[in-house]
Amino acid sequence: MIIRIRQKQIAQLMSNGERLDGREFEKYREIKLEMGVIEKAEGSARILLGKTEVLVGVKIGVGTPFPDTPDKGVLTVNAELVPLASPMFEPGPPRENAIELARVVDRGIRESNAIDLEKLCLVPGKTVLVVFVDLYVLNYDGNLIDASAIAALAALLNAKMSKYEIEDGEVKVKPGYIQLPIQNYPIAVTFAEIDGKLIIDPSLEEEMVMDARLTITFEKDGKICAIQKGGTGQFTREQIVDVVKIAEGKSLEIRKLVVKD
Amino acid sequence: MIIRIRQKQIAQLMSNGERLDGREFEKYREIKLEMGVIEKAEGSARILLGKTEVLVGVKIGVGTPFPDTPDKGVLTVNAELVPLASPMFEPGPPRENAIELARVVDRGIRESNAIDLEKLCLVPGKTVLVVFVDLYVLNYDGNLIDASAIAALAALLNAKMSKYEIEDGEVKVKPGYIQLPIQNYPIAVTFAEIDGKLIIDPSLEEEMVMDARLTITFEKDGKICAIQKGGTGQFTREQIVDVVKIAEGKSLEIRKLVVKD
Amino acid sequence: MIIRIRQKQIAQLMSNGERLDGREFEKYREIKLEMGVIEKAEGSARILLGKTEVLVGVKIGVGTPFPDTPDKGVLTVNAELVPLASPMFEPGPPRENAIELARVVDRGIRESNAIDLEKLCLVPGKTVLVVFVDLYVLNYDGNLIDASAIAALAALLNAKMSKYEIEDGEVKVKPGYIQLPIQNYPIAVTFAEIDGKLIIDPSLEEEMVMDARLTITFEKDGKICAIQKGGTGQFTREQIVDVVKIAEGKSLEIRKLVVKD
Amino acid sequence: MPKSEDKLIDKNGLRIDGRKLDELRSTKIEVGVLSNADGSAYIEQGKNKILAAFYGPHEVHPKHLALPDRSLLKCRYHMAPFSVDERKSPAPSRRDIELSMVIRQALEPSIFLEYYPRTSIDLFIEILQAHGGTRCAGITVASLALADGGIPLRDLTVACAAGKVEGKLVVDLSDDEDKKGEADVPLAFMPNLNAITLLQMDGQLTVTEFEKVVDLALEGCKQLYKIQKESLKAKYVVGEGE
Amino acid sequence: MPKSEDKLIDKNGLRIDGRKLDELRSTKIEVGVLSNADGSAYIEQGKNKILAAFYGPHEVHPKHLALPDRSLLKCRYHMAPFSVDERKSPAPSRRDIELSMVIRQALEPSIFLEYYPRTSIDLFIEILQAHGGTRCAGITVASLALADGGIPLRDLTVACAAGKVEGKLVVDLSDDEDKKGEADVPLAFMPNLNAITLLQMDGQLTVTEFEKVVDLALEGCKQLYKIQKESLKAKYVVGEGE
Amino acid sequence: MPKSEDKLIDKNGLRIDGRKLDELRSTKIEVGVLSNADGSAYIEQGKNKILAAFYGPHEVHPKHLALPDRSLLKCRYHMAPFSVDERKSPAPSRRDIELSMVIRQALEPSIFLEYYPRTSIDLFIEILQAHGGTRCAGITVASLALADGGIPLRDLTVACAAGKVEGKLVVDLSDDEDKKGEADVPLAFMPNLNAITLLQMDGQLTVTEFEKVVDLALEGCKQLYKIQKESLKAKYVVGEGE
Repeated sequence: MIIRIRQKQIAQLMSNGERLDGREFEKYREIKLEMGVIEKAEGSARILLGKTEVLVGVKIGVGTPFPDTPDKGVLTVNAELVPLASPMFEPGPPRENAIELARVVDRGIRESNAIDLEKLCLVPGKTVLVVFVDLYVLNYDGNLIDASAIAALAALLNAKMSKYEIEDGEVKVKPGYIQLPIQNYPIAVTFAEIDGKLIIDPSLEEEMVMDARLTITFEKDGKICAIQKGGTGQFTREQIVDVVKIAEGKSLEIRKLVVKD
Repeated sequence: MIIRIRQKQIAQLMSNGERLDGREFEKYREIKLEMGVIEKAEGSARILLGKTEVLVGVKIGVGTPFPDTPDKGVLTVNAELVPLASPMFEPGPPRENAIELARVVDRGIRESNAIDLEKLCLVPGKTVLVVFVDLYVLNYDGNLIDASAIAALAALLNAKMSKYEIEDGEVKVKPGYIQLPIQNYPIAVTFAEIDGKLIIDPSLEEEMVMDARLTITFEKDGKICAIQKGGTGQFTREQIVDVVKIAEGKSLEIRKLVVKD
Repeated sequence: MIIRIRQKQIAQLMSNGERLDGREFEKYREIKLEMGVIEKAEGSARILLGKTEVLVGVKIGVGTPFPDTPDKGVLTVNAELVPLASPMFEPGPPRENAIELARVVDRGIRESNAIDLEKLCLVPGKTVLVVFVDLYVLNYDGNLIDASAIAALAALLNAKMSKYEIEDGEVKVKPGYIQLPIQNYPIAVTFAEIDGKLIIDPSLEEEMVMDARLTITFEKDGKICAIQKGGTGQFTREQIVDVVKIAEGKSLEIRKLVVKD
Repeated sequence: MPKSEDKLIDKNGLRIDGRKLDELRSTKIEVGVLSNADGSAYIEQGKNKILAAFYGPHEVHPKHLALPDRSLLKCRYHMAPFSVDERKSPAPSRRDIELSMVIRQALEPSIFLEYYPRTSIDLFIEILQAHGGTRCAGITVASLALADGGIPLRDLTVACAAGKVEGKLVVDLSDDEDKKGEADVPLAFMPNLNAITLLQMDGQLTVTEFEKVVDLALEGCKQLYKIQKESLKAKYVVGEGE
Repeated sequence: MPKSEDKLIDKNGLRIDGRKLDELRSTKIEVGVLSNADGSAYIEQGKNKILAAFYGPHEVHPKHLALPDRSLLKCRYHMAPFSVDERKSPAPSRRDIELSMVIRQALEPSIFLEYYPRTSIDLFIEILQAHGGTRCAGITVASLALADGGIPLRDLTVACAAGKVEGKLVVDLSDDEDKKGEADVPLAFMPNLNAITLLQMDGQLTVTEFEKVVDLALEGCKQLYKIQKESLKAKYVVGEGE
Repeated sequence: MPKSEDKLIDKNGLRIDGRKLDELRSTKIEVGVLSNADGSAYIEQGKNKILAAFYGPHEVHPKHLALPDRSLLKCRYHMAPFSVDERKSPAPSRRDIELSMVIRQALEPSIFLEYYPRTSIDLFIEILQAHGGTRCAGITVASLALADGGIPLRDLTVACAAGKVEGKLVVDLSDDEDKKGEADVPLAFMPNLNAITLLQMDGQLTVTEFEKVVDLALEGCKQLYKIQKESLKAKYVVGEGE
């Protein structure tokens, strides 16, 4: 019931072109990004997107490749919605929201070939490097996908890994570190649909009343590399085409915050 | 309460030698059997026993033998009572009914040596073929054991496997397929006891009111190779001896439906 | 409420220097210890500490070492509070009480170097012996830690293991048995604090009303090798110092029951 | 960029299963195939073989999940262990959990859930054989299972993927095309309401390509919608025209 | 067909543990061995060492499992990790779950569950050492635990296996005989009611052999029944005859 | 006995991170760092980085866990997968479960739980980076999170370890000292109440050494207590002295 009332208020505001927190429809909240915050991780980044706070750690280990990609390293993205981040989160194994979050971020990284996985192969079919990207949500105030995707890219760019060599069939660690080979920079841009109108970077209050969500991820050359519609609402073909165009421009702006030339 | 009333009706009918669906006490429902229905599986069969419907798929993979049978392949039978099959089934890991079903079907196949497991050994103690028999119940209308056992035998008879060879200690797949080596044809025959009387192939309504259940599995030479009493009722020695004799004859009839000479 | 009343009764008694079962504050219940009760286990012991009954079995298997101790065998202590032991225990994976019990007993054995783990290494970094110590609680009447620790030490002293050798990189079992190499004898001594007073070896009724628990484990040379405070109460520095001194003497007495010179 | 040497599209512009670029796989649907479920349907789309059925609306367990103003739609996408090349463990994978969620969200807008407050509708989609596009075929057949069971719907929901394979835009990708192709866009649609209720994408497409792919997928949906309606007619309108 | 070179039966017709074909293993039973449980008993049958105990009748958790007309019997067959040659993981195996079920079904007919509606009786069987025939010995000792706790019984339930080893029909198979023999038929029985409440079979037997094996098992049950009753007498009738 | 060739204490009596034997690691605390939680705090103690926050007092789920006379304190000690050298699986280990319990027991005596019967307080301690002594630092920061959220406390709880490294008694062991040293004694304390609420020990110490180690840990606690109070002041007493 409370949600219904809130929905009306927000829709009312939006019909006047306004949002609860005073933002324009196509404006992100302030993004604060800090890299290298966890020294024990090979790479790390902490993002504040408004009050949404996500910490991403990258760990690199030795493992076996998937049978169908014997000459490539392995990428594993995992999300934890730890319960201190929100009264809505509960301890325990990841549920569908955490799984969706991890998989959408994974898709952006994977489909844009952001990591040059072929460089992570040590012995084809036997031994490769495994890149664990752990999304750790510390405060939930809406739009976890964009915040996590940005922080994940930043953590990957921040990641240094040991030099590995194979000697007599055994993995040896050599002195020194090299950069994790990153060759693309996927950026996710998320919209919420409320009462037929589309706003970017929804806050938690906006997410609570939204009908549907649409995330478009762009790679550095302006191609779309992942899309995810969420929520139980619907879009028209025209809405989608519009959203894609706005998202394309936004992705350029955000990429500049993460990737310094 | 409703079950009590139903039990009285069914017992009443049975005292007149009748069953709810008009069958004689020792008569199976119609059996429809279709083989090779899942092209991706090495073997498959779908059975309709009245309205009870079970799909069985056989998959063959490479694995390690059990330590106490280093020169034999491995047989694994698994049953899933998927929730679309009945309002009584719930999602999640198999419970005792599914486990019993799998283990009774497994016992018939295993104790009759239906699969020549020694032919599935590639490197003794190291590498053998693993035969997965998955019982997939699609509609539950009673007597899952017999339906599953028949379909499992049919799926095994239907199964073709790749030719494997060991080269330099590695498993290689050769072109072509061969029949899975089947050397016996176990058939399970199940009775329900209601109000002291024994009926074959109980329907769901009969199972709901039965006191006990007895399944006897016969191998091709007429030997018993597995027995399972179910339910919280009881049998006398004489009832068991009688049931075994009837079941022996029935197993011959049913085996003809599955194994064509 | 009932616990409150019981607590008053017990505190009342204790203010007169008495306990429910008539024991002195620093007196253990009768200890009955039987070794070699499970012939299938490499070592075993059954203890009765008053009515508390614990069966400990030691199994020895072949496994891989931990990466940071490549030349040492592995010790694994596990506790099961099986539900026949108490109406408070439930089936299922170990909960925090069982985990604490196992870890406190483990710590005493591990920190005193009771097992000469270096003698359990077969191939450094690859193959070692694994010692499983399973604490199996059969009747719970208080002070599971001391009872389990005593029985675990007795079971280790009772343990005989096969002679293993490495031939061509494979583990071979030779004829004959040797003693598991035990080089220290940790003894745990537990106190309960009730209403500011400290009593040794609390019974279940005393545990139900105690404020806090303190376990000190001594190794054979009189050094402390493990401590665990339990319960939601508190201790002063002085109480702890006092308890440690009493426990030291008690550990000598109890050690004589287990280790025969 | 194609990930394999095998040609997925031949010099005549035909795909490995002989289809034209804008041609759907052969699709057969049967409605009302299971006797226990409250509604059920079965689809074969190419080599995909999928069964959908539901129970409900009925009481919710556990009760505290019940919604005061509408029915709770639950959905489980589940693959039989023998449905894929390598035997699949019966435990739900992370992919299974995500697909269960997006399928539920694709179907929810079509259902008058508000007619049945405090109840649940439990929908099960069983993939008996998988060969690419199972989430779309699962939505298509699940919508018919709901219709079969008399659940009031705003429209049927129909789903179809389109994508890019060896530089060509194609509709209704099969397993090989999905795995080796450049992009895959599954989409669910309610034709009468002009509403897209599922949209995902894997791979890489320019914005222009993406728009064309969406149109291909929508066209596929419209064709499948006809087959959906015929399958209902075949069950419910014996011996007469629409 | 024997599965090993080792002879399980020697030329004098004696079994590896020295028993005759129709001879039970040495069996000791003690009733009322645990102080917390509402009833308990302990059996050593050959090298099997098994403890059974129960709590109840008491309130059911969770409540919705309660039965309006009788007590709910729960049963857990559980093996200690050190009870077998290779350490057993404490998590219940599929075998454990099946045995828990058939043991429960074997005992239920003996209990006047209708005396205690809306309650549960929670029975636990702990296999401390296993050496063949633990499900039967578990039933035999569990029935005594129930009797020890004053649960009203129609009759004691007693269980014994018989089978075929190296061509001979034998009673009460030990571990080696079970593993290497040709057939094993565990059976539970209520002697005064002439009721068989557990019957399973592994292996191969002709119909004629099977009938003889059932009779051997029944005969074994009758002998164990005497030991059961003596164990109750030893606990409850101190210093006088029956 | 030292377990490694590396010297943990140099000839000048300084530890590998340059500290004196009785010197704490550099410690920074910030109170009130998360906007959603009802109270929160963050600590950096050496390389440890730990966040604590709680929700409550609120209704208990499931209800039957509620206590009639006080609030139920729940506590979860949890390590981020990237907090340690080898990636840690997110599933709770046995160590995590034990630490969650002893931390809860260390904090309970400080809280007026009796003010909030039938409710629960859910406390979460997230180890973002671990470098020795996380349980102590976790207690220190969790107590501040409770204070930040206005939970009435008898005293702040503060925790610090002391132990023995290469024959010397030292305070506040870092990761290397903990792993390679001879003994580690974590201790929690309420200074104003003179109450020790957590005490554990690993390693080997004579009784005399143990007493000295306890005193070192208590001294460490007293120093950290000052930092705790200053961190509260920094949040709540802007621009004035105590």
